[in-house]
Amino acid sequence: MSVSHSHSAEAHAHHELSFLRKYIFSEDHKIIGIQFLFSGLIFFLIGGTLALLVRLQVGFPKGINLPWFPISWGGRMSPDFYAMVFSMHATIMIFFVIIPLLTGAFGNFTIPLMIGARDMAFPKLNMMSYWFMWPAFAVILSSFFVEGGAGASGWTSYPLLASATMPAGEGFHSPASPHSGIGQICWLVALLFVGVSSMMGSINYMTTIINLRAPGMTMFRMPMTVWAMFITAILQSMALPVLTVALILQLLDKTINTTFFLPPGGMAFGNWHTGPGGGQTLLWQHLFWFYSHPAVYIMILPAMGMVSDIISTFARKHLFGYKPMVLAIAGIAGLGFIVWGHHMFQSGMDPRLGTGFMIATIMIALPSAVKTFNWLGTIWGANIQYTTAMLNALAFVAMFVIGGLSGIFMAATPVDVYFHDTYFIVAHIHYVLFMSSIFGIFGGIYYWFPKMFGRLMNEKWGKVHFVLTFLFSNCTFFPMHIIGIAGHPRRYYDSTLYRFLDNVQPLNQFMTISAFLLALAQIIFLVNFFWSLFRGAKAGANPWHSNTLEWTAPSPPPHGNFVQTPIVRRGPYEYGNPDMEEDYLPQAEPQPSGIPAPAH
Amino acid sequence: MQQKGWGIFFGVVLLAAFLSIAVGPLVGWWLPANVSSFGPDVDYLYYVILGFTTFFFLLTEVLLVWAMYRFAGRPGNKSQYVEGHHRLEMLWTVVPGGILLYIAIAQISAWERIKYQAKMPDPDLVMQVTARQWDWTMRYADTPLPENHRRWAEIPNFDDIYLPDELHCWKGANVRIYLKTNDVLHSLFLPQLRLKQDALPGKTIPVWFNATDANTRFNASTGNCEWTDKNKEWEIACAELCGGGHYRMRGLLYVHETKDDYLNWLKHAQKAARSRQPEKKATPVAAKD
Amino acid sequence: MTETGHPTTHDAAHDLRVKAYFTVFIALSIFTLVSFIANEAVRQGWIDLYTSVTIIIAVAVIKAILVGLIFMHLNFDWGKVYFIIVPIFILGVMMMMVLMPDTVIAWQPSQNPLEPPVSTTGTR
Amino acid sequence: MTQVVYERPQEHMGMPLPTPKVAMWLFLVTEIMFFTALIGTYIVLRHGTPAQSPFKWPAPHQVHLIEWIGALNTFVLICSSFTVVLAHHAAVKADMKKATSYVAITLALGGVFLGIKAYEYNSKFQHDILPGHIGESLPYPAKGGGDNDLKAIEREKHEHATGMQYFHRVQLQLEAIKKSSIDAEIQKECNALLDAMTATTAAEGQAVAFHRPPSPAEVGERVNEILEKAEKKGVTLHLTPAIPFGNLWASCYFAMTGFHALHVLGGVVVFAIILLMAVIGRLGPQHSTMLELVGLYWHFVDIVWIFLFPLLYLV
Ligand code: HEA
Ligand code: HEA
Ligand code: CUA
Ligand SMILES: [Cu+2]
Repeated sequence: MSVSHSHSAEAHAHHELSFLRKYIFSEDHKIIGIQFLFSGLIFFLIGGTLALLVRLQVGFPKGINLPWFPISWGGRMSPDFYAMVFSMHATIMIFFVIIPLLTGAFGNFTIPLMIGARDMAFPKLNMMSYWFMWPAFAVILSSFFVEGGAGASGWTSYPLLASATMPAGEGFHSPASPHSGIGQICWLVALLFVGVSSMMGSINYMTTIINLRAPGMTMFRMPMTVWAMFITAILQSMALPVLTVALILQLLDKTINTTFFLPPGGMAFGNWHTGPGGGQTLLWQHLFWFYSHPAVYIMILPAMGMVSDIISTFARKHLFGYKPMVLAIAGIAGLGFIVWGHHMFQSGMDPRLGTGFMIATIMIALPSAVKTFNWLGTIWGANIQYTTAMLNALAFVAMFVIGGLSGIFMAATPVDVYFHDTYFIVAHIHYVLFMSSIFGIFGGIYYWFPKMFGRLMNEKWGKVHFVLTFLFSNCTFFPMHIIGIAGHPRRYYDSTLYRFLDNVQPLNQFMTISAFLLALAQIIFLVNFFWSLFRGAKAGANPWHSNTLEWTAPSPPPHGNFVQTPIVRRGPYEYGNPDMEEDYLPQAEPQPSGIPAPAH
Repeated sequence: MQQKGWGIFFGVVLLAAFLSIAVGPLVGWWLPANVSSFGPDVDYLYYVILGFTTFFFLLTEVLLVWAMYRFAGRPGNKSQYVEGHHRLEMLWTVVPGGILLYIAIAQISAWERIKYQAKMPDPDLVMQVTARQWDWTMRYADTPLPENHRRWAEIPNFDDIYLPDELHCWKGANVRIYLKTNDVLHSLFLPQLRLKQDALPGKTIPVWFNATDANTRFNASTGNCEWTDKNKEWEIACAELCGGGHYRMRGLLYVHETKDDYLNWLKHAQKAARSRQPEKKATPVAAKD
Repeated sequence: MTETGHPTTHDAAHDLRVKAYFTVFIALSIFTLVSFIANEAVRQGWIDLYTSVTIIIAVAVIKAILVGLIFMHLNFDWGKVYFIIVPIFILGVMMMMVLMPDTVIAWQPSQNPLEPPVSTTGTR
Repeated sequence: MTQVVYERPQEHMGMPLPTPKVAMWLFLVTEIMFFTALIGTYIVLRHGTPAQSPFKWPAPHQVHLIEWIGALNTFVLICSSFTVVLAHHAAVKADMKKATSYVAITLALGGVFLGIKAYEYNSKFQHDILPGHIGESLPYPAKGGGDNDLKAIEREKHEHATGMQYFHRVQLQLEAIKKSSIDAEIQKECNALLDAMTATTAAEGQAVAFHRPPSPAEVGERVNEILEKAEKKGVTLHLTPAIPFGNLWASCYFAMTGFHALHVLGGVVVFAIILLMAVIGRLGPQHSTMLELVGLYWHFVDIVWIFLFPLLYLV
């Protein structure tokens, strides 16, 4: 305890905190992370249930009537309701599940532990960033019950569908879509709160990583998870303000009659005119995608980082090409800022811009390729231990390749002319978001659960869950490529109107059935999660024989994390050193005598 | 050995996925027939990308599955101790980099051909398509190619013909559409023509196509256009969310065999339109070629 | 590794700094006047619009740089924070540049009610 | 290969900057992006409008924007930037009294800025130059013949309702003016306009046969004339002018200056808190970093204004 270092000062002796301060309004990054985790999982259920409604409608647009199925159901939801359901499905999944889980839960939990800090740089700010989610939770949930229902303009909320409303004073009944009145305002407000929350989080993460690393933890000794979180935070801090502006402008358009996104002369809906205009409809798309394309990398980079750590740990092998991996993340982030136009190839944007955006977009596959091959390099010649966490991480790699490769089709402008807004894109979305990010999240949960709660999750049921999820998610989403190739447009309430889609309708039914089985499989996860929370086998400090710093702290770590500030002596991936008996060498372990330190 | 089973499991699922797309063309789960002059470009590029992606799909997934099988852990075993490999790193940066660059550059000319306004061919037939919630309104001039068509797109003539959801043209004609919308965003999607373009409020966007196959014949006795082939009922869809009726903005594409057939239909349509508006004194129409 | 803390405290250096602050303040005031005059000059027809716009924008940039360098201590801290500032400027400038052509030279506006009724341009 | 092993760890791993300062700069990054997006929006919208008069972006005088007031405000902010940097300087020298007084001056200057802003806003409200109010895309009566007639008809159809919104707004305002008492001549003109307008709504049964109702465009023209006259006489009239792109202008103006003013307000609140700390004697030299951070923020707000002023008032 004689470290002369200022940050290790254990001067603040912690007196007992009340339950409220300890678990609810906690400033402890671990508790906040866990709060984010629970919120995210709850919203995953809500978003997933909405997805099932989507599938129900798309698979059986005329009601269910199957010879082999006991229940027949003639009910139909209304097209407007359908639009609301998929819009809220995507909004919830992206802004209330993936982002809180990846950056909120794992970012909070892992960053200070992995760099050997006692806590975040600004614990109060950290707490606020969680509590700023709550107005968002409340608003987005209550928006289902407001007049007209929740927003229904897709998660992209393009004007004018989203922003056309009656002039102020005449109520918010939009002639464009019944849900783009108050529901849309709720959507905007909720996203504003999420944005502010993420912004606070990202500033906190960056500061923590820049300034609070434990002694010896140089930038290039940080685990990939921390690198990924760091670069994600940079992305967020640079991209989010733009979304904030866009949201505010749309909010102003809808409430005080500004005309940022309304075209000149206003627009005519039947007999009814919007007010004056003069703005640019495309401007919203530019501002939105300027955020939302980097956002899709915000939604995958942390998962990539986590997966790198998990794979290296369970392959019992040094991560292949650590520096290239870091550079690849940085490259993805950098390129990610100049490709937003690929969502707008067919939007009426100047086609010459399309050419530029296309080249940038296709080149972004390069850093992704580096990552993919390095993961393969990591398991090559490894000694793989198939824990559930590892399986999920490997599934991430396998599925990310599929999702990424389908991105190339859409990045190619002429091919995107055909594929834009078809189910091919829905397939892409779910391969990169559900089957990459969510598998990464599952992997992370299985991996850090013992550190979070001091108990292990049940491996057997974990594997059952994994097998079923892997199987049924492929059954659910892979055929989307096929119906996309056949031209099935997305956001379609009923595709049976179209002759050219006749022969893919059976696939739609197949996907719906798989989606329900997929949902059932998630119940296993839930049960396992809560059962293990209370009944799981007790985990020691380092159940996986992992190298990174968090495993030197007790499980679960106390407030302040480390009994003694760790001193970092090497990189995080010293597995399988042939000179040693053990196949791992934690970052903070003193150099064993007789083992030569790596070169330099 | 149970550990090895995981590699096999991954392999089976991935193989099934691969096969499902491979059998797609055999059972009709594939691109719809292509009848556009630039369609072959699009399809060709699609196949180029499909080729490269299939290759990389197989490469990465086979390596993954094989590694999962081969390097499944055994107690007491140890992994190889390598931190990286500079040459390999270069290899898998440069090779995909080159391929990607090729893919990117290969796209440019087709994209220019399809969308660049300066490269659009001079039209033989001009019409204006206006989207609204939730149908398409096609406006035809009394002649396929009105003088100063750019201006005609802005200023309608009295004797223009308005038709909901029916797009007529003839085989081989360079069709120029001036796309507009009255309300929200819509997107004109013609799957068989490999054409898609959003309609922007406040803007007029030119799009063009040239159909290489016909599907309809005008029957003067009934006054209807009849499909020449039951399987060639080509449809127009809307591909940009535009509210509750987005899914039912269905239109039909009528490609006439010859220009004369088209003109016959046009004359008929004109007459029908005029008889629908008796209050308007028929302006003399000369269907000049 | 030097320890952190606020800028080094030498009295002489300080007075120099106050002088610098004051100079910058005067410069900023003068620049404001310059841009105001440049604007007025167009109205009087002394210089054309583009010259004045150039002057005004240039003056604004110079002012911002002065404030950043001297008031925000970037001349001291630049080496420590440039990695935060440089990317954001690249990004910001790039964003505006990419946005510009799209909305400015995109498709001709249709029946733009705001264009003068008599102007009818022929085919493109 | 990539792992560097130090047996003796380094002391401090982070940047040679205090943590709060790093955080402040990162916060400023988000702020820079925020205003970049706003200014970018403005530039794009503005350049997306036609360049020929009379349908170009409104000139400052059309929207009652007075350049020298903006310049004055710029000067006020520059002064406050100067004082805040002096406050920090004094705090570093541990001269808390001086620091406090500089903070007080800064606070006052911030207040002046907001006051001037409020005065400006007030004049916009008085002239009804508000988003969604101004008559801008008014259907124009056909000039010339032939195709232009057709074009006018099409345009008229397209914007009739928009124009009518403006029409009704003006009608209500004129009725209010009728009830009030202002300069007789102007009142007369207003009444004449109102009469002309209401003749349309009187419609059936009355002898309005030779009374063609003015189109919204004509109403707009006459309103502008009346306003001009009133301006000369120094009469404030609550009438919505017709300005091409006025709504877009008002949208941008209020969004940009509004968010800037909010930032100023935030700074003012912080200065007030600092002052309060000084009053109760809790401000000491240990707060010099804090003062520097507040200064950073304040200078940033100043820089934003340095750009907003020319963009909105001059260029
Ligand atoms: C986590 C989220 C995520 C990720 C990582 C990505 C990654 C990529 N995306 Fe995706 N994308 C989305 C989420 C994501 N996307 C979402 C949500 C949408 C829909 C939004 C909406 O409209 O609702 C979308 C839409 C979308 C579009 C718009 C389509 C349209 O609307 O018309 C495009 C077009 O270019 C695109 C491209 C790409 C590309 C090129 C990548 C690349 O980064 C992928 C790179 C990876 C690989 C290529 C695989 C690994 C590499 C190799 C094995 C090497 C060898 C490969 C080759 C040589 C080809 N995406
Ligand atoms: C992280 C992002 C994410 C995730 C995880 C998912 C998950 C799922 N998505 Fe989603 N989706 C999007 C993001 C995501 N989606 C986006 C961005 C869009 C575009 C929207 C737009 O166009 O604007 C979209 C659109 C979209 C569509 C297209 C709608 C259309 O265009 O018409 C479909 C259709 O099948 C779909 C289905 C599903 C399904 C079946 C799941 C399943 O994987 C969900 C499985 C999970 C669960 C089911 C939760 C577990 C539930 C329980 C344990 C409780 C059990 C409950 C019951 C049995 C009732 N999604
Ligand atoms: Cu029209 Cu979708
Ligand atoms: Cu994208």
